[in-house]
This record gives sequence, structure tokens and C-alpha cells, in this order.
Amino acid sequence: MNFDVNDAKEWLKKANEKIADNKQLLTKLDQVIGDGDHGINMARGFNEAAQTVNEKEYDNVSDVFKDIAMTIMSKVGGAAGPLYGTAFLRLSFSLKGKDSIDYKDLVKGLSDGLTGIKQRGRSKVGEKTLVDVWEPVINEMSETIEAQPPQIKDTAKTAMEKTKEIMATKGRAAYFKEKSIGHIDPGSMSSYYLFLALAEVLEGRQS
Amino acid sequence: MNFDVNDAKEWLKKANEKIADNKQLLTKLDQVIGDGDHGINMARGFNEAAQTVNEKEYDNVSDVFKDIAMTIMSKVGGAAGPLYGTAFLRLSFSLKGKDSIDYKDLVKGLSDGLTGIKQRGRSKVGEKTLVDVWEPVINEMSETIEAQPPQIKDTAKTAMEKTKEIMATKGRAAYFKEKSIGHIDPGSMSSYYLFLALAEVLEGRQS
Amino acid sequence: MKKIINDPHQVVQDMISGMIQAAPDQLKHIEGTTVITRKDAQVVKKVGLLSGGGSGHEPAHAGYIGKGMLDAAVLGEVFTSPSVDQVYKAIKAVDSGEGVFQIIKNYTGDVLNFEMARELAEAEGIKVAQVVVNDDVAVEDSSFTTGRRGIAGTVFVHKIAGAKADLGASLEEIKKVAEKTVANVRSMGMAISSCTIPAAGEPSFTLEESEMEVGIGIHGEPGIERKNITTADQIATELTEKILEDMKLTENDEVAVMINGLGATPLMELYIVNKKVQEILQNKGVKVYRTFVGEYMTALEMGGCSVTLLKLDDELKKLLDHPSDAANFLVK
Amino acid sequence: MKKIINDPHQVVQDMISGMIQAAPDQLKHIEGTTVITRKDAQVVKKVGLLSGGGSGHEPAHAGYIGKGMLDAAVLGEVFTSPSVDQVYKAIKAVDSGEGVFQIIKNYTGDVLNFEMARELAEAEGIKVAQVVVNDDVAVEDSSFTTGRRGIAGTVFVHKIAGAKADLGASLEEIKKVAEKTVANVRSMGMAISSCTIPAAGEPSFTLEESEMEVGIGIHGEPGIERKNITTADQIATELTEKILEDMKLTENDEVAVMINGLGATPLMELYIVNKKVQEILQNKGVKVYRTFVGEYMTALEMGGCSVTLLKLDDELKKLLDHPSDAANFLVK
Ligand SMILES: Nc1ncnc2c1ncn2[C@@H]1O[C@H](COP(=O)(O)OP(=O)(O)O)[C@@H](O)[C@H]1O
Ligand SMILES: Nc1ncnc2c1ncn2[C@@H]1O[C@H](COP(=O)(O)OP(=O)(O)O)[C@@H](O)[C@H]1O
Ligand SMILES: [Mg+2]
Ligand SMILES: [Mg+2]
Ligand SMILES: [Mg+2]
Ligand SMILES: [Mg+2]
Repeated sequence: MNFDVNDAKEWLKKANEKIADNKQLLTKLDQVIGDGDHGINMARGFNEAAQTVNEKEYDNVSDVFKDIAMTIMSKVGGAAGPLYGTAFLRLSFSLKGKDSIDYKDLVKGLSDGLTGIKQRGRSKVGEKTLVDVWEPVINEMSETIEAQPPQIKDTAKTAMEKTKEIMATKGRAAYFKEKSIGHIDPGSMSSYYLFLALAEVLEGRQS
Repeated sequence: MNFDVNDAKEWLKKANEKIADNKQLLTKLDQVIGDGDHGINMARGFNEAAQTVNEKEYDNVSDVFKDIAMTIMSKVGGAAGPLYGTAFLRLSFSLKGKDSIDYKDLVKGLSDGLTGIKQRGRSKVGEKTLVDVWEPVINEMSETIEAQPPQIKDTAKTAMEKTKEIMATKGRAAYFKEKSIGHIDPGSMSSYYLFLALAEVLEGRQS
Repeated sequence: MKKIINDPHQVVQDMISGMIQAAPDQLKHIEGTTVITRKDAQVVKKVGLLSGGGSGHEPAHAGYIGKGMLDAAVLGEVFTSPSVDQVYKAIKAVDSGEGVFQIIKNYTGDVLNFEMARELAEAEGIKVAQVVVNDDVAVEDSSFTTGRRGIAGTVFVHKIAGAKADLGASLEEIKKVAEKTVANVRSMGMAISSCTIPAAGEPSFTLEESEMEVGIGIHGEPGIERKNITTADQIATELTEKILEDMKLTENDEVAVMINGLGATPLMELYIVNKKVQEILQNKGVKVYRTFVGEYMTALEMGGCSVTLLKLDDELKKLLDHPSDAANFLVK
Repeated sequence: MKKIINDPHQVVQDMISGMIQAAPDQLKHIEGTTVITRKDAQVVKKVGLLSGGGSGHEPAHAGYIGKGMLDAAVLGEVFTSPSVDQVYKAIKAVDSGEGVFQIIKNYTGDVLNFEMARELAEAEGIKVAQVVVNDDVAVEDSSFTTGRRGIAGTVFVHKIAGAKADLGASLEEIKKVAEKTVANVRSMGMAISSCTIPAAGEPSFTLEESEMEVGIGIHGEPGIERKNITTADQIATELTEKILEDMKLTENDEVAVMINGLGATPLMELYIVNKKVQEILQNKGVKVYRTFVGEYMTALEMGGCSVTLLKLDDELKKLLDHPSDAANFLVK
């Protein structure tokens, strides 16, 4: 396959829709083990990003992701802003100069993004953060030569739900210590929507 | 009759008892058209005054009233402190040097006290203040050569109740303007107890 | 009642020792009284400046003690004026022979107690002069009644009279400039929530979830009207307009502005109110010389604010800018 | 929600213009940003001092802008850290070539946004150093977790780093003394009532009429325990003891004390708390060099207070006493 500018735009469009539709849910999750602004922050930033890239013409995917990264960083705020921003920036870097992008390139870019999140957040799997969705999903993607959208969806969903069992050691949720167990991590939920949107785009490309 | 040191002490003792018994009522009245501290202020001050003069030996009435005045001024606070304090101070001045005090002297002293209250408070009859009890009572007392306790009680009670109809133009109650009508003035109530106590003492002297 | 206190009847005593221990080099407590003075009182060759009243208005009045402002504050019980003997002791504590000037908020209790203390002091040959502050335009101005209340504008009188005294002025000169200040200062406040006197234990008044009271006094005295709470812009406009009705300001007049918090209102909201007040004055061509935003004359934990305007001339400007060491009104 | 505001989503913008208009000669707003700087920024031959974070903590952080303290504050939405580009613009606004030092409260959002802004600036050749303040002993100190929160102690870091910068120190020297301050400052707070984020409209948490929360954070983050409210003496003791468990103080050690109000708590109550804190320190033979009582790091209209102790040496004493023009931390 060849992941092009329109795919990138489409991905963000779908992701933004899902986040907007679930703004309340994300905020509710963040009220329980955070400060209740994750939905507000994400919806504000992704909406802005979707508009920016939608209105603009691009001749390569790297630039699309660069604009997305910059908008998210300046509009999301909180912890999620720099984290998602970093991920998209690394993704953009890793695709720089490529005029055709195959599935392997995309997965490599995403895994650079994950590395960025972990460095930026000084976090690893098992701390009840969005890393707990990104890492299993990207591992899953790395194992296949071609995209397997259904598996991506399953893995993301299971990973997101599994954050319930984790005791948070990073982010605001960490202040809740044991009390953070039993609740889904808001950032993992928004990451789930992100990969759900990507899977749908990849499905479209195949058919 | 001869109004002596014991009469003065007795007057204050009875006045203090009545004020203590009605502390709540006085405070309630002050809550409606004031700041709700008249009962607290009066009880604190008169209790202190009663103790002071009770424990001490005096060879003339003037000194008893001087001590009462000073204690009230330092312990009552608010508006009532200086007003009642002034009244007892003027009473003390007017009896100074007299080794026997007849009813005429007493009335003269009280009317000096009233003048003191009016000067100090820049107030006259009809402003919903304790003047509205003091003036009619002292007018009543001035009309007889000997004490007529029943009349004193009646006049004081009627005058106190009549303050209900007045719109306050002095003191905190003035801020309530029309809303002050329909409520008894707390200071007039405490003055009523004062003259009630005096009348009882005078009754005792006659029998 | 939810408060961070010990015995409700000891709050004033506890506060006094907490204040002294916070500034042991600046403040002194006169033993056995509720009087706080400058550490270096009496200050020779200087008129002593005294203010005070009921407690619960912190930082008023003890927070304004310091070179360039007050020499002493006499504290009464919460919302109750201090008694004659306390004021009398305060006068004696600050008189260095040049006399004492007392700044009184216009409440019957305060006026009577300070006046009698003055008479006692004068009887001993101490020169005492005074001014009564009545800046609250929510009450109509009348010589037949108790008249207007003294609220946040009082702090400007402290500052200006204090500066004049610091410059070595005579009792008469201080009285003159203090009276000029009173004649040129106007305030009005509003509340969105009540306060509770510790000894009372119950809120002094109650407001519905949607209600505010415009023109309320700093002890919760009734205001002009109760109505549904509006926006900060509308509140700022109502308070400012009422003040401007009372003090005619014309183009190029200069004023000092004070946006005062009553206790529970965050600084953020006071700045939002200030935004609109400044806009109104600008539109009228009135020049703002200095603005003060913060808690200057509170009412325990009451929620709300007041706006104060002081019309300035060159003398008042100079005195307003004169250095002050008062902890809550520092001027360099 | 009962607040004196206009549009709940515009409170930060409204506040910024109200602040600037209150001090037009001291403060400057960088157009199109939420950055406020000294009027005379960039200050040549001086490292630029920057702090900030979510709004709602007023006077933190903009109230600490002025010669001798901060050069700029970057404001986020209420309780939300400012975004990377805002911090980046603040860095550019205060860099005079000597570099910029940023003081960050330890919250993931603040740390990440300030760090990324730093990287962007460094990529352009601007020297940036920073310190992360984590004085809240209510949270256990751990390098495996987010770790301790930054609360009122941050103001002491502003003051001391600001003084050092004002004296012309290098970025490295400032970092060194700022780290020393962080290593020697500890705080803990408690709340008796909640606060409401304007955009949320609902209280962030709720406490029963008899409840208090000990160890609460300045955004209402969970504390150590909820229990029935006790006396000011017991509250002061619990906060101070917890701090002293964490920072061993021995006889004749010298400290600065800060009794900070969270928003709705009257100064009277803060002084009552101070009385007990001073007594505890005295009994331990600890010398109190300076005491600060007031609202320094608030949480909107939250009711409650925090106690902060800063252990001092000669250098820190000198820097604490260094003159400051910051509106809410004036030092002569
Ligand atoms: N150190 C970290 N590493 C990775 N992800 C983190 C970290 N801290 C927080 N997060 C993620 O950020 C989410 C919270 O984002 P958001 O609510 O927007 O920020 P804030 O906590 O500043 O309000 C959490 O649910 C978590 O998934
Ligand atoms: N100017 C005045 N002249 C005479 N009496 C007054 C005056 N002002 C107030 N009073 C009396 O004082 C009473 C209130 O006393 P108190 O509650 O102790 O003082 P405060 O109003 O300062 O709380 C009023 O009920 C009234 O009778
Ligand atoms: Mg959040
Ligand atoms: Mg009263
Ligand atoms: Mg009273
Ligand atoms: Mg947040």
C-alpha cells in the first residue's frame, strides 16, 4: 500500500470526530483520577488540527504530520498536548523526504512516535498512561507485512480496557495511588480512538 | 426618702439580673434591626459592673455611680457602652458631695444623665433609641414629689413598646429605614429593664 | 460554622499574638489591651496616627501600621467597636506630645467610643483631633441620621493622613488634608455570599444561590437591593455609576482606584472587575493615577467586592506616593 | 456556580487585561499570547526569570513580576498548564542574550510544556535552564512516580532566584541557588471548602459541613486524609509536624515561615494559625528569620491554608531580603 496525504488527512478527520463525539466521556474519566480536562483539551486541539490540515495543500505526508504536531502542542495543553505533539513530530521526522510511504514506513514512524512519548513522559508500559495502548498496538502492527485493521482495533480496545487494572504511577492519576485502580486511563481512551481511526483508514485503503 | 449606697447597689443588682435573664431577647431584637450584639454587650458589661460595686465599700452614692459608669464604658462597647456610661457618669457628677439624696436629687441626676445621652448620641425623642424610654420616664418622675413606682413601670413599658412604631434615624437601625418600623428598639428594651429595676428598689424603700 | 480557629471568643486575642509574632520588629502589643502600635511608638516630633474599630476587616486596621501610615490600631471584638478605655490607652500609647489624630469609620459605636476617649485624653492635656470617614454611597448622605458608613475608602485616608504626619505636619494640617480626602473619596460594595461572626456561629444573613446584594456594608448591613447575580461587567458598571452620580468627575480629572475584595472573592475576579471599571473611567476621559487591587477592607469570609474612587489633586498624589512601611500597604 | 465573572471561557483573557490596566507602568502583555512581562523586558545583562502554570493561583504567578523577582509569567487556562508555544514565546520575550531560567511547579503538564519550549528555544541558540519545585510533603517523594507537587514554596524560589538574577548572576549560578532553595523548602496544606473551575461550573470536590481534607493540593488533588475539622492549633500542629518529619531542623536553625491562604480563608484565621506554628518552632529552638502571612499561592476560592518552611543559610537570607518591586512581594 501507499499511505498518502489524503490518508493522513482522513486519519485526523476520523480521529477528531471520535474525540469530539466522546468529549464528555473523556472528561468524565479524567474527573475520576485526574482534573477533568482531558476531553476539553483533546477536543479543542484535535478540532483545530483537523481544520488546519484540511484547509491546506501538501505535497508530502511528513508536512501534514508536522502541522498536526504543532497545532496539538499549542492548542491541547496539559500533559496530553506535549505527549501527542511529540508523537506526531517524531512520526513526521521519520517520514521526512519519503515520496511514497508503505506500511513498514508507517509502523516505523509510529514506533518512533512511541519512543518520543516514553522519553518525553519518562514513562514505560504499566504506569497507566497512553503508553499502555501505544506499545501493544505498535507491537501488533510490527508483526505483519500488510495492515490487519481488525487486529489493530482489537488490540487497542483490549489494551485500553486493561488500563483499568493498573495503579497509576505517572501523571495526575498517580496522586490517587491505589484509588486509581478500577478506572480506565483517559489518555489511553483517547489513544484508542486514534488507532481506531487509523484502522478505519487502512481498511478503506485496502478495499 | 433617702437614696443611699445600698439602694444604688441594689438597683444595679436587679438591673443586671433582668438584663442577664433577657440577654437572648435583647440580642434577638438587635439581630432584626442591628448587628445582634446588644444582649451580649449589655450582659457582659452590667455583670462586670454589678460585681465591681458589690465587692467594694462606698461612703457616698456618687462614687458608686462613677464606678458603674467606668465599668460600663470599658466593658459594654458598641454604641450602648458610651451612652449608658455617659448617663451614669452625669448622674454621679450631679450627686457629687451630697451626703443625703432625696427623690428630687435622684430625678435631677437622672435627667442630667438623659441630657448626657442626647448630647453624646446627637439624638432626641422619636429616633427609635433609648432616649424614647428615658425622656418620658424622667418627665413622669419629675411631676411627683415622692416616687410613684407603679407609674414609673407603666410609663417605661408603654414607651418601650411604642418604639415599635418609630422609623429609626440613629444607630445601625437607621440603615434599615422603613424596614425598622414594627420592631422594638433593643436599647429601649434594656432601658426599660433599668427603670423597672429602679422602680422595684424605690418600692422597697417606701415600705 | 466552618472556621480555622480555636475558641470563638478568643479569636481577637489569638490573632493579635499571631500578628505580633509575624512582625516582631515592626509591631508592638500594649499588654492587657487590644492595641497594636509601631515598635518605635511613640515617635518623637510626630503626631500619632490612630485608627481601629471592630475586628474582622483584616488587613484593616493593624496591617496599615508602619512609618508613613498608622502609629496604632485599636481592635474591638469582631464587628463590635472597641470600648472607650481601649481607645484611650491607644491614644496614650502613641502621643509623643505632638498630639494624636484618629481616623474613625462612621458607625455610631465607633464614633461614640473614639469621641469619649478623646475627651478623656484631652482632659489630661493631650491634643486630639479626628476625622470620620463616610465613603459608602449606598447610604444616603444626611445630617439628620447616622449617615453614610465608612468602608474601603478609609484606607486611602490612612495612607494620606499617615504620609502627612510622616512629613512632620501639625495636627491641624493633618486634619485639613484628611478632611479633603474624605470629601473626595466614594465607595460602594456588593456581596454574593455571607459571613459568620465566630461568637454568633450563624451566618449574618443569607443569599439565595442566584442572589447578590448591591450596596451591602462591611458588616452585612442592608444594601440598596437584592437581585439576581449578573456579569462582572454589569456589577462593575452599577457600582461605578452609583459612585459617579455622587462625585461629579469631569474630563481630565485624576483618580486613584481601589478594587477591594471582601474576603472570599479571588484576585482573578477583582482583576476582571477592574477591567470594566477602567474602561468606564477611560470613556469618561477620567485619568487613573494609581490602581489598587486586592483585599484592603474585608468582612471576614464574605464573597463580594467594593469599588472606591479617590479624586486627586497634586497634594493628594504626592501623599499617596509617599513611602510607607505598613505591611499591607507598602510604598517604596 | 456563583462568581463575579463574564464569559467563563474568557476569565484568563479578562484577568490579563485587568492586571495590565492595574499596573500599566510595571507590566506588559505580549499581544496574542497569555504572557505578561516586566514593562522593561528584555532586561539587558540579566538572565530572564520565567515562571507560570495554570491560572487560578493568583497572585501567582503574574503578581511576582518585577525587578528583583520574575521577568515574566506565562498563564494557562484555569488549573491547566500553558501550552508549549506560549512558554516558548515567554522565553523569547525575556531573553536578552544572557539566557532564561524557568521555575516550574512539579506537575506533568507544566514540566512537559516548559521542557519542550526549552528545547525549541535551545534549538535557536537561546540558553535555558530550569528548576522544578516539589515542596508538598503530602505526597511521598519518589523518582518512580510523578513525585511531589509544587505549591506555596514556589514563591520563595521566585524570590531567591529573582534576587540572584537581579544581582547579575549567571544562568548556572541561578540554577545552583534555586536548587538549594528547592532542597530546603517544604510545605503542606489543608482545605475546609472546595473551589469551582469557571469552565466546569461544578465544585471540583465536596466536603461535608464537618469535614476537612489534610494534605490537599492547590488544584484539589487528593490529600492524606479526610476527617472532622479540628482547632486551628491542631491543624497548625499537624501541618508543621508533617513538614518537620521531612526536613530535620535542629536547634538554632533559621527558617522563613509562610502561612498561605488558599482563597476564601480570612487573614484573621491565618494569623491564628501562625501563632501556633511560631510556638512549635520556638519550642524546638528553631529561629524564625522572617514570616509571611497572606495569600501567595491560592486555589480560586478554596477555603484553607498551607504552611511553608524554608531553611535558611546566609546566602538565602541575603537573597530573601534583597529588594523586590513585584506587586505582591514588595521588599524595600
Ligand atoms: N508521564 C506521562 N507519560 C505518558 N503519558 C502521560 C504521562 N502523564 C500523563 N499522561 C497521560 O496524559 C493523560 C492526561 O492528560 P490531560 O488530562 O490532558 O493532562 P493533565 O493531567 O495535565 O490535565 C493521562 O490520562 C495519561 O494517559
Ligand atoms: N445616636 C444614638 N443615640 C442614642 N441611642 C442610640 C444611638 N445609636 C444607637 N443607640 C442605641 O443603642 C442601641 C444599640 O446598642 P448596641 O447594639 O450595643 O450597639 P451597636 O449598634 O454598636 O452594636 C440601639 O438599640 C439604640 O437604642
Ligand atoms: Mg487532566
Ligand atoms: Mg448592636
Ligand atoms: Mg455592634
Ligand atoms: Mg489539566
